[in-house]
Amino acid sequence: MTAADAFSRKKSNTEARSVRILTFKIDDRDVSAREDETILAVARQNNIYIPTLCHLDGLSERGACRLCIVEIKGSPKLVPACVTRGREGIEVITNSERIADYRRKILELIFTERNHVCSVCVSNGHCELQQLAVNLGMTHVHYDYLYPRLAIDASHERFSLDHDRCVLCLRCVRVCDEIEGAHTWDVMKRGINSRVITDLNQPWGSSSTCTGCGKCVQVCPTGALSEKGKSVAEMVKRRQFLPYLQLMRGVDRE
Amino acid sequence: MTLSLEELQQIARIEKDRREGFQHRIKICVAAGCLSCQSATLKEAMEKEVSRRGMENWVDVKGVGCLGLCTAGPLVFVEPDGILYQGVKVSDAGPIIESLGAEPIDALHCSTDLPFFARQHKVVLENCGRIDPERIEDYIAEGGYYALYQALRNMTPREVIQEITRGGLRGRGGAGYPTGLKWTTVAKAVNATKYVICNADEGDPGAFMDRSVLESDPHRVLEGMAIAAYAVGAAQGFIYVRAEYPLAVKRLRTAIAHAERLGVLGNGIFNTRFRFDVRVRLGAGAFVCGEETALMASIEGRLGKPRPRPPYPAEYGLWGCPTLINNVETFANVAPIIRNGGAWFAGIGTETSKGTKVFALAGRVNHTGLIEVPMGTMLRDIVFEIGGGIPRGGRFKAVQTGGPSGGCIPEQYLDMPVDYESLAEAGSIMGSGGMIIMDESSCMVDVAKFFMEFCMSESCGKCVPCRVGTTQLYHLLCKITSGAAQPSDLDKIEELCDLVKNTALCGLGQTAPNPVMSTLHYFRDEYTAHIEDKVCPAKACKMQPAKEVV
Amino acid sequence: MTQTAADASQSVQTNPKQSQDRRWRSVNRTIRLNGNQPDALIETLHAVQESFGYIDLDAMQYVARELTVPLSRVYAVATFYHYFTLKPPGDHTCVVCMGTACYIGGSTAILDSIHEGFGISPGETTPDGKVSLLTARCLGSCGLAPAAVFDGEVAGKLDAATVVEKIARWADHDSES
Amino acid sequence: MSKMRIATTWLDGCSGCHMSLLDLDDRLADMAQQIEIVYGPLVDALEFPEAVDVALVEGAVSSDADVKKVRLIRERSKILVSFGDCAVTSNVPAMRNEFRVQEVLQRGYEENVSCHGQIPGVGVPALMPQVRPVHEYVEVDVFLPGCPPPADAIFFLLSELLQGRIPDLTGKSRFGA
Repeated sequence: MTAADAFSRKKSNTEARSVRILTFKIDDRDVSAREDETILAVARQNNIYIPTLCHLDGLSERGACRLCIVEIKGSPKLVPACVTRGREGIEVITNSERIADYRRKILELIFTERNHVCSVCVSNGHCELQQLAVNLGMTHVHYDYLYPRLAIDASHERFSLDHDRCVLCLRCVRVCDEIEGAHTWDVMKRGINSRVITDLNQPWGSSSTCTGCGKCVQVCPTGALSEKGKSVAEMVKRRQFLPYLQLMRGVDRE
Repeated sequence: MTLSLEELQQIARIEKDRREGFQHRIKICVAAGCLSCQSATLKEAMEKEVSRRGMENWVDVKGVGCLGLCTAGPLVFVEPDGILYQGVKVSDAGPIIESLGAEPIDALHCSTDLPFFARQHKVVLENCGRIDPERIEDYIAEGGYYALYQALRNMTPREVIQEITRGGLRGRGGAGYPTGLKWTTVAKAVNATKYVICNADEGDPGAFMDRSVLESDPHRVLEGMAIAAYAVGAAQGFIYVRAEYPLAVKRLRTAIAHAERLGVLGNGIFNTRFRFDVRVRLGAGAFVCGEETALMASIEGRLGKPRPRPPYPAEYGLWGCPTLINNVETFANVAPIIRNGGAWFAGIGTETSKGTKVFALAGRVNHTGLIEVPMGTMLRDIVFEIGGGIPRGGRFKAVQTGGPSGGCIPEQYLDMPVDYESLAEAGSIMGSGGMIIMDESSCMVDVAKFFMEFCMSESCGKCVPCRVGTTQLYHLLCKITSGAAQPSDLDKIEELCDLVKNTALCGLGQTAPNPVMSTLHYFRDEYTAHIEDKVCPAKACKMQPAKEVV
Repeated sequence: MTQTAADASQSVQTNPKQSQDRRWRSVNRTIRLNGNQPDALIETLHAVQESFGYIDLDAMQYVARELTVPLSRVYAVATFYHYFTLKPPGDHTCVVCMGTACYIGGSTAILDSIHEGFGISPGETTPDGKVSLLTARCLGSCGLAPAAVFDGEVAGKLDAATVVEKIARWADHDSES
Repeated sequence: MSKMRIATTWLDGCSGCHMSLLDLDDRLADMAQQIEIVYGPLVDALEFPEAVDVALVEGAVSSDADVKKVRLIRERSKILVSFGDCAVTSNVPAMRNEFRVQEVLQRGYEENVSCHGQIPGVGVPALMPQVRPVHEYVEVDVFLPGCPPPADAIFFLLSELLQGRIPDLTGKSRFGA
């Protein structure tokens, strides 16, 4: 649960249970929203596209990939739509030239960080990162690639982990902690050296806490986590379980 | 047990009488700077000399906190004669004792008329170098804990905040947020449990004022925290201090134990219903934990990674409770403001920046050490008067303020008053108060690279712009300093600076490009010299142009 | 969990909780004082490092169990914070300050000459396990730049030759004894 | 109207992009009225000619010969197209970048051969330390990603160029394809 969620929940518990309805503008369109809804959620309800990567419906927000940044008229600061709530009367701009430019560059940075070789990736054609490049009109990367030397962990009998494709969105960490409750995943070190790990940075197959549920694989946006024995064409991520579990979390919230 | 005003005054009186009982008092600096020049051994030798002569009853030898002029350590101060000795060796202990009451030893004498001492105005450091940091009585004798008594017994929490607001105190940790406003927000938050946190995770390389205050006058910080806790309605405080400062940690723990024993911390302080406990939490070597939300995560035992704000800590902080976070120097200003009044404090400094500021002078300057000057003091005065100018006839080039979030200020700004606004205008920030002076031997690209390496390895790795952006910037700067860069790389640097500044998640990331941007702004020719002519004007970089394929 | 400090892993086998080893007792004291709360993770890791000089996998496992913190979180925290080390240190440690003042005062040259003389870079220990080289962000001894810590003692106004000589004394002295 | 002079070339890549070009089939024949292929693996020309209108560069820059070649192409061409993933991203050839050149050669020419392993040294271009995309060496005017780029995208590219426009390839192709 994000701090923002917890805070608004606490507020609504202590204050009167009435949720205010706000009206504001997104890209010149009038929208109405509950005060506890994020700009991203409202935009999606109104079919306004805001790119995201670390966000996934049903998991807590991190506000970390920065692809969903939007402008609020009159403020020089850009805000991440996934964790920012609407306010009465504001004008949100989701697609200015400035934002499009920043998003493309952020995406380029992600591509330089690891060795994303789409052509030989198990998720080729089903990858959110690959699709983002198309959506954001990123035809090439003008920063130097970093070419880190990374390993593959194929020790698990059903799944494998390829750090070269990992974008550190930490969806795996969150789904494992928040939904499966195993907290097998976490991220070690920091900065550019950050890596997702299982247990005490040991081979996934030897993890004592992994339940083998595979949720991490299904939420992974790229080919970093994949199912073994599946061809590229078959490697479609199935997230049908998330809305259901999200509903349970909603019940929990009431 | 609770303490009454009479008892507090009595402790002060006894301590003062004890001091009066000595004809001579020898104060030896035992803060980290002088300790690394063997001042602990010196203190032992001095004590031995005194007892050998049987003078224990009229000569008092005590270890005190930082005397400021670290470059000349170990420092010894003799009272009541007011003589300061510098560079004192163990073998000097005897002669100094001999000279008591007679002529001072010329060879060791350090004039306190030097601008280094005369130009300072001490508020935060008023007790540093005067009291024994390990004796609470010494602090009380200097009026310690009287402000807490005042606040608890004669003021409402609201009045306390009003006084702070009237003083115009602004956060000394970097951004300069008005302290009164911060306190008001936390005070207004409705919650049974609230916390007060002292941010002592002084991570800026080149800043050591917080360490000095904690090592030299820890009770001042505790008192400030207790007053803050009373003002905002908190009962529990944490001091988050770097594990790299073992001496500060030790003295803080001692101070807390003494304060608890005396009853100025704990239950029913000064016979009121107010209670306040303080715990020390150790940092573990992560600069990003200076950021409020990361710091709280770290106190909770988790990874010190910032989270998006809002909600701000004042509403949703430690364990979800409203939390007040101020830095060491900010808390150190609280007791004097309560004691002397906000109007007194507001009388020091400039229109928008009130009070004094402690700076750590270091780098290519004659007098390195800790200084405290009124806000608005001219930069030139700090560097050339107090700092004594550039050693070996060198030429001033720039002063770096604000650490990895700050910038380099060139010569043309020397006549600028040092306050929050002027520094920001010059492309830097006040930061926590590190001032590194650089002369012609420093390469500005290399300095920018140094800070970028710092930001890169201190990046928590959560958001993409900071995690990858700082790495890319560092690589580009390496290319420049090794002579392998092309002109287009400079465009990439500027573009990345803009990107990271505007899209990173937390303050660390957003300010990481500052050292690059400011050096690029003022010293662009140095960058182009590296790129186009493949030379480092300061001769600091080892240029090895890449082998060209022809 | 192979070649960790032999005595430490031995005491794990005899269950650190009941261990009479004063190092484990100190760790257990920290855990107890904090009521086995998960938020004492960093404090506890500090206690482990202070007792054993480093944090090995067995210790992490024990801490995770005692504080009911997931294993991966313990590893994450132990590697996020640079103060913690997972490798046993050498008999002697030299910490070179890389703060701004020391950097412009020439600490890079000091590191270079240590590398030249002893073949170790920051974070490494000589093959004989005698000397570990570390760097610090800032010792706060900027007035004495460049500074370094030799086995816990800060020394300032250093130059490359002095540092190399000090380290050489460690290396030689111990080989004779 | 004179025909558009097109050159195609193939650096470190698999020729897949050229295959995709051939997949234009009869559209290629239709276009023959307007274009002339003056250089490339598909035609018989020894030296890269002067005054080329459009150069399609397939493959990443991997050896010193590639560097020379791509610079010459840039010099002699009005529009340079990074043609396919290897040229745009360095793609599969760059997978060797995680290793040192010597390691790669040993693996390829000694360890993985059944007999008489030998690293070729004479008469072959020297490998650059890292494989890099084309735009890191020369300015690129159009990027056409894809492994390979689909024939339709190539057709669109050429049609637009024939119309004197720099094409907007958004949505026409993607990395990996």
